[in-house]
Amino acid sequence: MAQLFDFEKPIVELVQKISELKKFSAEKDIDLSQEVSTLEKKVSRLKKEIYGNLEPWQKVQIARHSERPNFYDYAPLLFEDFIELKGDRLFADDRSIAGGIALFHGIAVTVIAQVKGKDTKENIKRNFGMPHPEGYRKAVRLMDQAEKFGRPILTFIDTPGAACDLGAEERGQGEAIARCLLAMAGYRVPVISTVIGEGGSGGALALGVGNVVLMLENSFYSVIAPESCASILWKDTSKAKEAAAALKFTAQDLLRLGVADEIVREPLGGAHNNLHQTAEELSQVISKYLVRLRSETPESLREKRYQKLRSIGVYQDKDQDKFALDLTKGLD
Amino acid sequence: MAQLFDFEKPIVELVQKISELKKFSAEKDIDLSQEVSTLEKKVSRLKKEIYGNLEPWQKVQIARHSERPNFYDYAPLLFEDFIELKGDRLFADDRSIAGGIALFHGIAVTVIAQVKGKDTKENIKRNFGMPHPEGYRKAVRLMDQAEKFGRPILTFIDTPGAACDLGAEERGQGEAIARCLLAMAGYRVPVISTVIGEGGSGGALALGVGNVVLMLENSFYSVIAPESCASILWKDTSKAKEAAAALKFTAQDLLRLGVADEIVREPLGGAHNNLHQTAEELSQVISKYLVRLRSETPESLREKRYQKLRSIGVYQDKDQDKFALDLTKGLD
Amino acid sequence: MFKDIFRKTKYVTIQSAPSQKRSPSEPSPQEPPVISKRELPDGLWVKCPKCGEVLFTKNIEENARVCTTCEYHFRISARARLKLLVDENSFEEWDSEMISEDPMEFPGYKDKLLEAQEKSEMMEGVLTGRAAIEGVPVVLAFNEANFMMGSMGSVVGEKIVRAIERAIDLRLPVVIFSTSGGARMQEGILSLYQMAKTSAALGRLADEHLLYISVLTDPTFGGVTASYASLGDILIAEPNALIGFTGPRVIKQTMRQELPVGAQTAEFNQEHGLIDLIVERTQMRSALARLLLYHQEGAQYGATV
Amino acid sequence: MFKDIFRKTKYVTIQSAPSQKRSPSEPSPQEPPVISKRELPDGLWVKCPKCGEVLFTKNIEENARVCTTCEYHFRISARARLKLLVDENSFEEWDSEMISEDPMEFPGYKDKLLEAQEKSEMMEGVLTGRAAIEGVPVVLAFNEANFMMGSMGSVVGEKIVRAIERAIDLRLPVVIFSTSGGARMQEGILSLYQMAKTSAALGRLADEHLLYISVLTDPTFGGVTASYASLGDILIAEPNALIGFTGPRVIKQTMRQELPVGAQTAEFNQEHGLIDLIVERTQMRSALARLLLYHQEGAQYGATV
Ligand SMILES: [Zn+2]
Ligand SMILES: [Zn+2]
Repeated sequence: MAQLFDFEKPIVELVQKISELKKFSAEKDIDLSQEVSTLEKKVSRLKKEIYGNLEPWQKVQIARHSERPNFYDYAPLLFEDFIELKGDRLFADDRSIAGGIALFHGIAVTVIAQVKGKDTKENIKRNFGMPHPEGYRKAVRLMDQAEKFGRPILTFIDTPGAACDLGAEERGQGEAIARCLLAMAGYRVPVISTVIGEGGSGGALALGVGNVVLMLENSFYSVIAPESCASILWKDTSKAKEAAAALKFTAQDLLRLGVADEIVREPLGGAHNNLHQTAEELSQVISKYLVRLRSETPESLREKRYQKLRSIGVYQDKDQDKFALDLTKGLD
Repeated sequence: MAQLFDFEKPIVELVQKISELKKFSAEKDIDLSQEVSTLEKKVSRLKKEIYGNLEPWQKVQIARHSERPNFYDYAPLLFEDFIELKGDRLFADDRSIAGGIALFHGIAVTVIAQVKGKDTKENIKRNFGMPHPEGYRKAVRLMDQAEKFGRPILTFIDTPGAACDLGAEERGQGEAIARCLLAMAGYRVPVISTVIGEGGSGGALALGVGNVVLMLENSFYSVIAPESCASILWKDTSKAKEAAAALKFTAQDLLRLGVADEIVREPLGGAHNNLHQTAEELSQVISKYLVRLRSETPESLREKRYQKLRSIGVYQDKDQDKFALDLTKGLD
Repeated sequence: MFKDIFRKTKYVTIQSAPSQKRSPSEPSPQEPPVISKRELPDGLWVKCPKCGEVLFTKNIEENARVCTTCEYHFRISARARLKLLVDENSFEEWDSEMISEDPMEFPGYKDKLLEAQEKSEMMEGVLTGRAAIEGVPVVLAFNEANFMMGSMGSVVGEKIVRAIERAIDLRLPVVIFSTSGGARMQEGILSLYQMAKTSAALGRLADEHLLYISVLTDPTFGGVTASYASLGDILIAEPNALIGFTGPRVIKQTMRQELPVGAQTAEFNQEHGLIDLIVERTQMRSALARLLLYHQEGAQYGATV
Repeated sequence: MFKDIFRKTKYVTIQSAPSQKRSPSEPSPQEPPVISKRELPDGLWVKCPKCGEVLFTKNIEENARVCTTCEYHFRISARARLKLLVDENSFEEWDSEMISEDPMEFPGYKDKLLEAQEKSEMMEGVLTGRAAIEGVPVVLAFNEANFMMGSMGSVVGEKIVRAIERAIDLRLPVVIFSTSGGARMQEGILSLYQMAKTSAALGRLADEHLLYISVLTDPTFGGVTASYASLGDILIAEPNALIGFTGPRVIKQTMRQELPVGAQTAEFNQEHGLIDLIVERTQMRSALARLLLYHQEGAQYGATV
């Protein structure tokens, strides 16, 4: 494993110990199998303890892991066929968003996915997974076709946020994201949005208006990057860990808050430890929801998606009865 | 008059003669009123003769006259109010196409117009009236709103052609024009397109898909600029005059060919000789057609516009009966 | 007669040329307004940050908080704007008693809310209701910059959605004046989804062929630019207003990119095709009245509702 | 099982990197094809203009007129393309007897038409009909470069519109292969309006939620780019095809602007977001078959037709 986090060190140290013990046992021809077995059980316990109780900041680290699978890793495992379609027909093809038509469990679907690079070169090509307006406009173009031809839409969210540079401002980043939100809210086809890594702010939300929102176990989905939050709250980006806790953005938080519908299990330690297993989990959970959604009518899909959005928010309304009066008055 | 054409010289010379005669008559105190009167009648005859029998190339010269009124000259005379709305919401505001909401004879309409500059500085700003893709995309954006809110659309055509530079190619000039054509063909509101000066090729046609196509008397509307045509036909751009005759692109030609519905009269010698008179003619003719079109149903407006386009074209079909068979066969 | 028509000609005063470029770094959307609502009434004098002129506070207040010398547009509260805009006694406020909870138990949020209520004299960061502008009935919403920089949490989102839904019931057009730093961090993902919620409601309004005019005022950024503020059939901005997705300071920090002078101004946005109209505050009432009027007819052609 | 699914994975061969830049000035759309249909069968050998390799004509013909060394795509006639694409004996040609008049009495047009008919062995510049591709029924149209550079006059426009209208009647998808210098000058304004006519017909096809795939081949310019060729739900281009609105020579003459190397290639267009897919000729049949198949389902959700 190329990238190792502090919280994983006890596990790695124990695994090393076992390895040394085995070597010693073999060299000296001493039977230590019982000790090894005890230690291996301990490793297993330790893994469950550590990975099962990750703090928000630790999940952020896993979600951002340099070897975390991206959309292109999952695509050949999730789909029987995938034909990538490019471009917004206006300005450019944005490589931080991939889109196209795929065959998923025998069903033709439209797929839209944010894609981070795996190395510096690829990250430059994909702008570190931060889409420009042309990326969101490509997404809307392809999703509009899904609506036209009655194809379900699967989106995969994995971005630190929308691009924040002069070009993005010049070409209307705000407008591009807003149009994505408006468009997704209106579709009469099933829409399933899955956060597979980072879900960074408005740039992530732009693909997040699903009938169903799924989250990989170690993904997060936040109104603001923890570093930026720490910078605003405590004028100290190094307090990102505290901010991560305050923001309540883990998959588990979002399930509790009613924003996420289900958490997709990852292998212990994260998706990068077993791509195939993660892909299979993803495939099964998405398929389950797709079957459910396909049994609904187009109007019901739109209406329920609206009602889901409509219900998000927590507030006190001291004056709930007043509007009935207002409206009557307004209608005269 | 700043710009004088060769074919106008006999008139100007005669007018000068009369002026000299009058001066001479006054200085010498000799009565030459009868001679002056005769000459003035002759001027009048000459004007009708010359301006009434302009060759295609002469009309091109008038249509391109540096003082020919542009859309911004007509706007305050045609409309009680005009609120210009800018931008394609994607990339830029193209100043070679103006658009907005106007009040025309008390009716709210959407207006889209190509605008050439009156001097070099303005021409640079307006790219000599040659729109980029963002201009056509602005037009579609504003016309889509006309459709949404049930407003009639008035377009005014005045362009040497669409912009032909690297930027136009990069941003999809072809796509932008094609979308304009597709959009205009589908609207269920009245669409009246008026050629007020040059109607240059696809860049002009993009705004020309009206239920009614009107042309100012000295405007032209052509598949290709006469200079380019001459260059292809005879490898000699100086033969533009001959090309102009071959292309049959005057208002009178287009009326005969069934593309134009009516010719709007200009003052003798061209619109630049009397802006107010031209505006009043325009106002009356457009209003006449608008009243007619507003009495039709939305579906009929769309259907008739389609049938109008559908009927344009001249060909021989030796095999007209064959399709009935084909179709039957196809349906089994 | 033809001539009579000409006399009626009125044009919107459009400041289309970006003649007065403004440095993107000062003032930025994260900073407090140049002169806050609380400061202005207390001082007798105020210095215009654009032309430098020292002005009578009273005179500016009387001139819609626009500099009497250079037409610099000072920030203005939601209620003051409302007063400039609507017919007398025509405003009926909606949902005035809605207040925020602290669903994330976010550090310091409760105190911030109390502070904001005191500073803005409002219960939350948006004022909604119905009114008439020169006789034309309309549903209105105004962000309040003095309430946590106009940020959008659950209450702001919900109030805007309710206003839009009522506009659909009443078959009225909607005008929203935005001024906001973006989504409200303290309500986490709930704030983020208010962007989707308000956009979805505007989609329903559009399906009903009802007009939505979005007026962007200084400053409009982040999650508000990326939702309801950008979705108007017509987008109007006030002169010199800073409008964008990412604030200039964040762009500088993140991308090490210094924005050119004049970037993110209303004029910059218009040049880049993102704004229909720039309208001075003193002309806003007239411009809106005309646009609303010209949309009253409608629905005669086109897809019938 | 999950594993089984993987084996079926097939990807379209997409040549997305513009690795082989082509000079925009040579060959240009106004020029005759590098090797015309008539030249190729006569010569025993041909030199590839891209890699310089001298090749057996027969081998190229057998390889879909694609260079066996560097995959350079030579131009190909409408009928040869048809043969590569559709299921055997499935093609039914439409309107094959339509021919052009000379409505403008344009100098030399009648001779040009006769010449073109002889050169292309077609009555006019487009071949239309219905067929099946890997069993999926489809309406097809192919421009013919050897007929006056695939230019669009009344017949080309009318035949394409008829094909689209019949597709609507038959509820079939449409695939059009474009190659054209643009609108046909010799029929004046009638040619120009074929752009509007074909676009309008495609609007009706779209209203019916029927798929339209546009395949752009070398060269596609002018009035064809600015009408039906750009209006596909899916735009496919062949590698290295030159595609644009204005030809490079005209841009150079008019604007005194020399286009950069590689401008207006399929790859350039894809980078600028204008093309969905670049598909090699030998993969075209399979790519179209899959796309057509995946659109057969449809209409289960979304606006029902
Ligand atoms: Zn001032
Ligand atoms: Zn070769």
